[in-house]
Amino acid sequence: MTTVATQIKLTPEHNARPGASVRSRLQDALPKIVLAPSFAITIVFVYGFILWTVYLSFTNSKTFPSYAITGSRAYQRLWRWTFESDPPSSWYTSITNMGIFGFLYIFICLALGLFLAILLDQKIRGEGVLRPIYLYPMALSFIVTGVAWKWFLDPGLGLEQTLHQWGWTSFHFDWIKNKDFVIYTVVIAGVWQASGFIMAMFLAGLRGIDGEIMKAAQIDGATTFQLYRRIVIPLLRPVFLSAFIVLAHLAIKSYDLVVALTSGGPGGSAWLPSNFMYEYTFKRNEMAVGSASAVIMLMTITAIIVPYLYSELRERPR
Amino acid sequence: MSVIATPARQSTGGVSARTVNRIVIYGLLALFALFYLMPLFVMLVTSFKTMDEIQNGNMLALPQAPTFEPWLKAWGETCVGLTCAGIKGYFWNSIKMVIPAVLISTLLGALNGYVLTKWRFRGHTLVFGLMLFACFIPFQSVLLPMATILGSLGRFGVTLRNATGLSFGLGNPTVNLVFVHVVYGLGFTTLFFRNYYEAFPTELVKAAQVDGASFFQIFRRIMLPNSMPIFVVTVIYQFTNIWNDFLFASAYAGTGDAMPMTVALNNVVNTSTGVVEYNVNMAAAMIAALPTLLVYVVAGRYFVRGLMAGAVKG
Amino acid sequence: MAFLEIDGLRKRFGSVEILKGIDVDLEKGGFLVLVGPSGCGKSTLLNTIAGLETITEGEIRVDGRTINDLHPSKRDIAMVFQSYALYPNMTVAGNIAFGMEMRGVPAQDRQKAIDKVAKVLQIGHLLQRKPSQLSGGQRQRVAMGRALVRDPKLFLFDEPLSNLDAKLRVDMRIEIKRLHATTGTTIVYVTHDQIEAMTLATKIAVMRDGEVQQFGTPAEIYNNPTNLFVADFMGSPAMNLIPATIGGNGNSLSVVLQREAREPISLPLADAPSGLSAFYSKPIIFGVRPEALTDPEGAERNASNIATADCHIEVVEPAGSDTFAVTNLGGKAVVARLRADANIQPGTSTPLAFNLTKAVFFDPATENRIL
Amino acid sequence: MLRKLLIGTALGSGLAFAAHAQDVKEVEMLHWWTSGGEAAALNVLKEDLAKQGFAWKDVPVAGGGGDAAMTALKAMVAAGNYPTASQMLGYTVLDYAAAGVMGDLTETAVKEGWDKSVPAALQKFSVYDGKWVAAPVNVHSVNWLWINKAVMDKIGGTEPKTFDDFIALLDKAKAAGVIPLALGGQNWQEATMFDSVVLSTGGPEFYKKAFNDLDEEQLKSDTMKKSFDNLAKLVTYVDPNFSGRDWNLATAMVIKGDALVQVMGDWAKGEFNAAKKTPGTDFLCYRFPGTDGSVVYNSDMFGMFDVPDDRKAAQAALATATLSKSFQSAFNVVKGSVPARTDVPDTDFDACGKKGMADLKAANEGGTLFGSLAQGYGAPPAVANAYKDVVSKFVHGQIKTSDEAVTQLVSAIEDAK
Repeated sequence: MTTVATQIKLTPEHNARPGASVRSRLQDALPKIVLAPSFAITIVFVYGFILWTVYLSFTNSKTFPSYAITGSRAYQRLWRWTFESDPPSSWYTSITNMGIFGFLYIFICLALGLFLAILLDQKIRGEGVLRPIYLYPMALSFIVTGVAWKWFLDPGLGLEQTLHQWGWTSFHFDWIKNKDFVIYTVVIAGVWQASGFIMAMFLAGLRGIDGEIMKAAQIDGATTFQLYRRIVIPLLRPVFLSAFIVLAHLAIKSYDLVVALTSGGPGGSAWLPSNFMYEYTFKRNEMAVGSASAVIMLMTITAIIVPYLYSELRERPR
Repeated sequence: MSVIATPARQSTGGVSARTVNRIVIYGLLALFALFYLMPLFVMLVTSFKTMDEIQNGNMLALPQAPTFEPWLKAWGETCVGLTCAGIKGYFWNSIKMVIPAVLISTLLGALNGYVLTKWRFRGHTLVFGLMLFACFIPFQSVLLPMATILGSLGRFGVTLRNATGLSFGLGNPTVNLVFVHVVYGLGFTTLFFRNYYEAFPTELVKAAQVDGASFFQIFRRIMLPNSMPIFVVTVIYQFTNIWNDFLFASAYAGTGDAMPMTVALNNVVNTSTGVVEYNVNMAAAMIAALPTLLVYVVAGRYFVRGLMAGAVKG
Repeated sequence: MAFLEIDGLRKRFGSVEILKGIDVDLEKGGFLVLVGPSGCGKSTLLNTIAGLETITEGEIRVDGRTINDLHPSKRDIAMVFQSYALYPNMTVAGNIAFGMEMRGVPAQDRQKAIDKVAKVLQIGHLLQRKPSQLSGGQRQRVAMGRALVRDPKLFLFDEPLSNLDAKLRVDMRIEIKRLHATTGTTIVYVTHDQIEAMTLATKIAVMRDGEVQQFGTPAEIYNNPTNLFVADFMGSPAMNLIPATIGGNGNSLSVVLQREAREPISLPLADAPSGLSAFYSKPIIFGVRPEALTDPEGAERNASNIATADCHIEVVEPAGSDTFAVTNLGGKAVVARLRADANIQPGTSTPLAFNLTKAVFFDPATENRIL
Repeated sequence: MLRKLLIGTALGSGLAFAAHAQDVKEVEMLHWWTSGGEAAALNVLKEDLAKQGFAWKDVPVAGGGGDAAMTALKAMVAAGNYPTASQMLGYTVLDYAAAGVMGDLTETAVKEGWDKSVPAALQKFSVYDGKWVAAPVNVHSVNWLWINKAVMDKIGGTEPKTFDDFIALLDKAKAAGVIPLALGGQNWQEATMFDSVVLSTGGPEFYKKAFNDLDEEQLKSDTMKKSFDNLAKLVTYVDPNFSGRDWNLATAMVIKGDALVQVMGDWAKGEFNAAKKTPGTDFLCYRFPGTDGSVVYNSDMFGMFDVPDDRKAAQAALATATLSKSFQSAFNVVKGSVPARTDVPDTDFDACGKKGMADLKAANEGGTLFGSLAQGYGAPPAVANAYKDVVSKFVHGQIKTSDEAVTQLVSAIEDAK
């Protein structure tokens, strides 16, 4: 042991030097220094830009940003459009679609993801084959798969026509052509894309549950259904919340989904707020309105996400 | 965890409930597999058909006379803008942009997660909350201000080059894209690593401190080598997102020599006025998606494992 | 001057005070055990000594040098963690050598040091394994090896045995004691297990709620607990703490213990602590350890003050080396420790000897010892 | 911000100029002509320039009929990296010119005599504040019918001269079990067809007042209501799956003989050409009934940006080449459109092309050349898109009556102005 000791004592750190305090102070600040660039980037490129957007929404920016504040006309227009339901204004369509799409997309993805994960967790042979099959849609850009879905859902080209050729002539499925149902086809394609990923999250959650809890519940006489409903699903709560965050973020950013699949739908009936925002900012050269819609989107997200973040981050004090 | 199906009752019937159960389960799984595979199937069969067959035949039918022509054309002949050399050249553009962007954003996410869990300071939850919320910003609304800033950086790069002979990549479209993807990928990478490191034993960090390891030594020698699962998850997530990004790529790197794969693919697939070659489009789409598909298939096994290891914990 | 000195140490998280002015010291080669229930601040105290947590107020000195603001690696300490904190990505040898590597010790010298430690701890055959391939006991040894190889001024142990099974725990306890004896190092050791504390320590600090309740040698702590908490916490089976009143006449006091459906027992006190007279006919807590409450034959011969009383035995627990008998006094179950061969039946009455020399008294209001 | 950008750019370019005194022999070109035929057409220009020693830096961004490209352009301009030129449409050119980011081609224009050869209607968009800022590449005309000749012969139809003729023809097709009208149910296609309907229903004067001058009286007039009613009538001849269909699929229906006619701009001819069909024998091109003598146009322009001085020579060369007669002829033969100058010989053009050129010339001289509202040549994008919204909602039934449609049209246009 003595040999070791001498070597250690030889190291220079033990000699107190005048510069040491500065250096040690630097050491203490190091974690913050490391985090600082990321944080600064976020502040500038996210929150700075949000402020910029808020500012623009109070100007009368058209094709290009203009910086003279002209009041809340953009918001007044959006507010008026919010209540124009017959015929529906594009904004009314966008926000009602967001409600329908957001709810169904998140709900079905969660339900289907959980269902598939439970099925896959039953000691399935070929899980290694099935899992990537469920997962791969997430890997593809919707620029690509949108075309395939569009064909498949088109009554004249896809499923309906195929079934007619096979002899089931009474089959009728023309949602993608119907202004009242087109948003549901967006849900179908969206669910196809994301549910596999959610499945993977749930599968991971299921695999993380202590097997002894399950055994105990079985000994207590729980049926498989009860086992999942009473024991497993409550234990998956954190996964539900993570999946919700992922899905909410995907739902809000679903832009190419609508464009590639429906080109906006009959009479613009498939629009989501992100389409509205893009259309007004870039296509219609009404940047102020586009910015105002972005601000309203962000405010809605804030109202939904912030309470969640607050509760999640508060739960683990140290 | 794995549930043992409720033991079959010792019924007198020949087929046990368990067998019926298994059949139902496998049936459902197969049915959903079909649902997920269907678009891929449509794309695949279409890519092997001739245009005549596509226009006159059934979308779901197998090709009558399979042809590789569309694939060859997509790879080496189809026109992207005025250059008709297929999409093969754009692979490299995407790769040299995606790999640095993924690595940098992942590494920064890991460092952030490390600081936010193991070197906590007053207000760390607020910092994390702000970074996480950043995931939700709609990209369309950052397009223009970001362009303005990238433009200023580019001009600064020119000044720098004139003064020093080096522009440090400022103004280079690939560098710009890497920067943008790092900026808007940080929220998610930080979230993934923070949740993972939250469950990472703090005693290891303490032990390393006592052993005299510095902040970075602990990160490099202790944290990183034990972060493989979450590394896989983050890399897959970032890789697919960045590879598939079109908005930023088209806005900041549309020029021919830096144009990433998605923009090239979009130029092949989306024509304004002109003839649409669906078979070539589908083949091009499949080729463009190969790297992401490969990443999923190769790393897919570790994906669930990685998610398990902490990414999904609240 | 002591080797390790902790003066007026305070630690606050926001408005919460975790450590409320700790004063402890330890001579060179000493073995200080910090013991207390979970949440008492003992691990925090250890961490502040290690430099893993900052302190709000006060001073820590090792060998005369103030180390308050030094980085952990510069305090010349080594630490063994509860979970062992072995780096999962490194081999055993890598784990042991990591600290030296960080200091830039040449590879050959590192190897020598590893070999030496491996020999001491008999883990030579494990050196190339990863921690996941080791058993709990082996991990424990490796963790100690990692600490030993540094040959530090101060060893810190954070509940190192709590993850081991009972048998292994005893073995390792002996191992640690032997190590301490042979190397003569100074050790600070955190545990919630009072047996570890008693067997290992040269000094014990019993902590509760961020305060040191009592600081002293194991014997002092055991025999002269300063308050109810220490009395209750230290010793197994725990000290009997029986609600009682002080009775007696004139100059001789006695302890009166109520019994269910029986006459109270009155034990005359020969040399009662002077403070006790103030509690005449008032309630007190009467503390007597099980070994001081025994069968008259087994009672300590040279004890000056033994009182005997008939007690109704409710339960008998033969434990092999001893037999424990449970009776009810003052509304509480009271354990007596009898010889292994004591002939005693539950449900009968038997005389028990109270060794009042070893008895202690507490003020129920302040919970402090009455002296 | 733009001003700041400009100063920044000027600074940057000044420095660049100091560093490289020599001209940059390169044009950077943003466009969305990415499909085979279009790219081939544009390649002619690239080669013309190559002969003069100018390199071509291609910036193709396809999608949404130029939407993606315009987004990219906006980002490039915001960043201060102007391309040499960008494909642009109508009012967008003027927007950018107003923002002060366009270059000045007047010198070239004077030398080449563009003032005389380019129709005045086009000059409205290529000249800003007396300065040439864009070079028009072609003129598309949207009031065309594209008819499958075999089907036409089968049902014994003849060229419809009035709207009622057209309805009668469609009825014949319906009776014969053919889809009468091939339509892609995307808002721009519907609105493009409605441009023709309005011109046919109200006549040239009405179209101009309503869709170019945005005269509210005309917009809410009974003629406009009648136009909507006519549109509604047309929509009854459409197959049920039309919604969301791409325009080229609708064209394919006519080519294959599944449908009789498509109302579409002359870019549809490119599809017929690609399918190896000849005008006159395989397909017929007629003006939309009741619009003969008028041309509702849109035009692709190359907007020229205010590039650094060392790139101006290349820009001038690009502009000259773009409006050269040889390129105008070669390009437009392939593209299906007609040249943007009226003095190009029509020898290489097919029958439809020849007719288109003659019509353009006549309309230019007769004052019946009108910008298409649907294609962004009638009014700024905000108005044009509001218009497309209303038409599309009317076609798809969100707006139920022509009265309501007119009210909506007026308020939407008012809102967007």
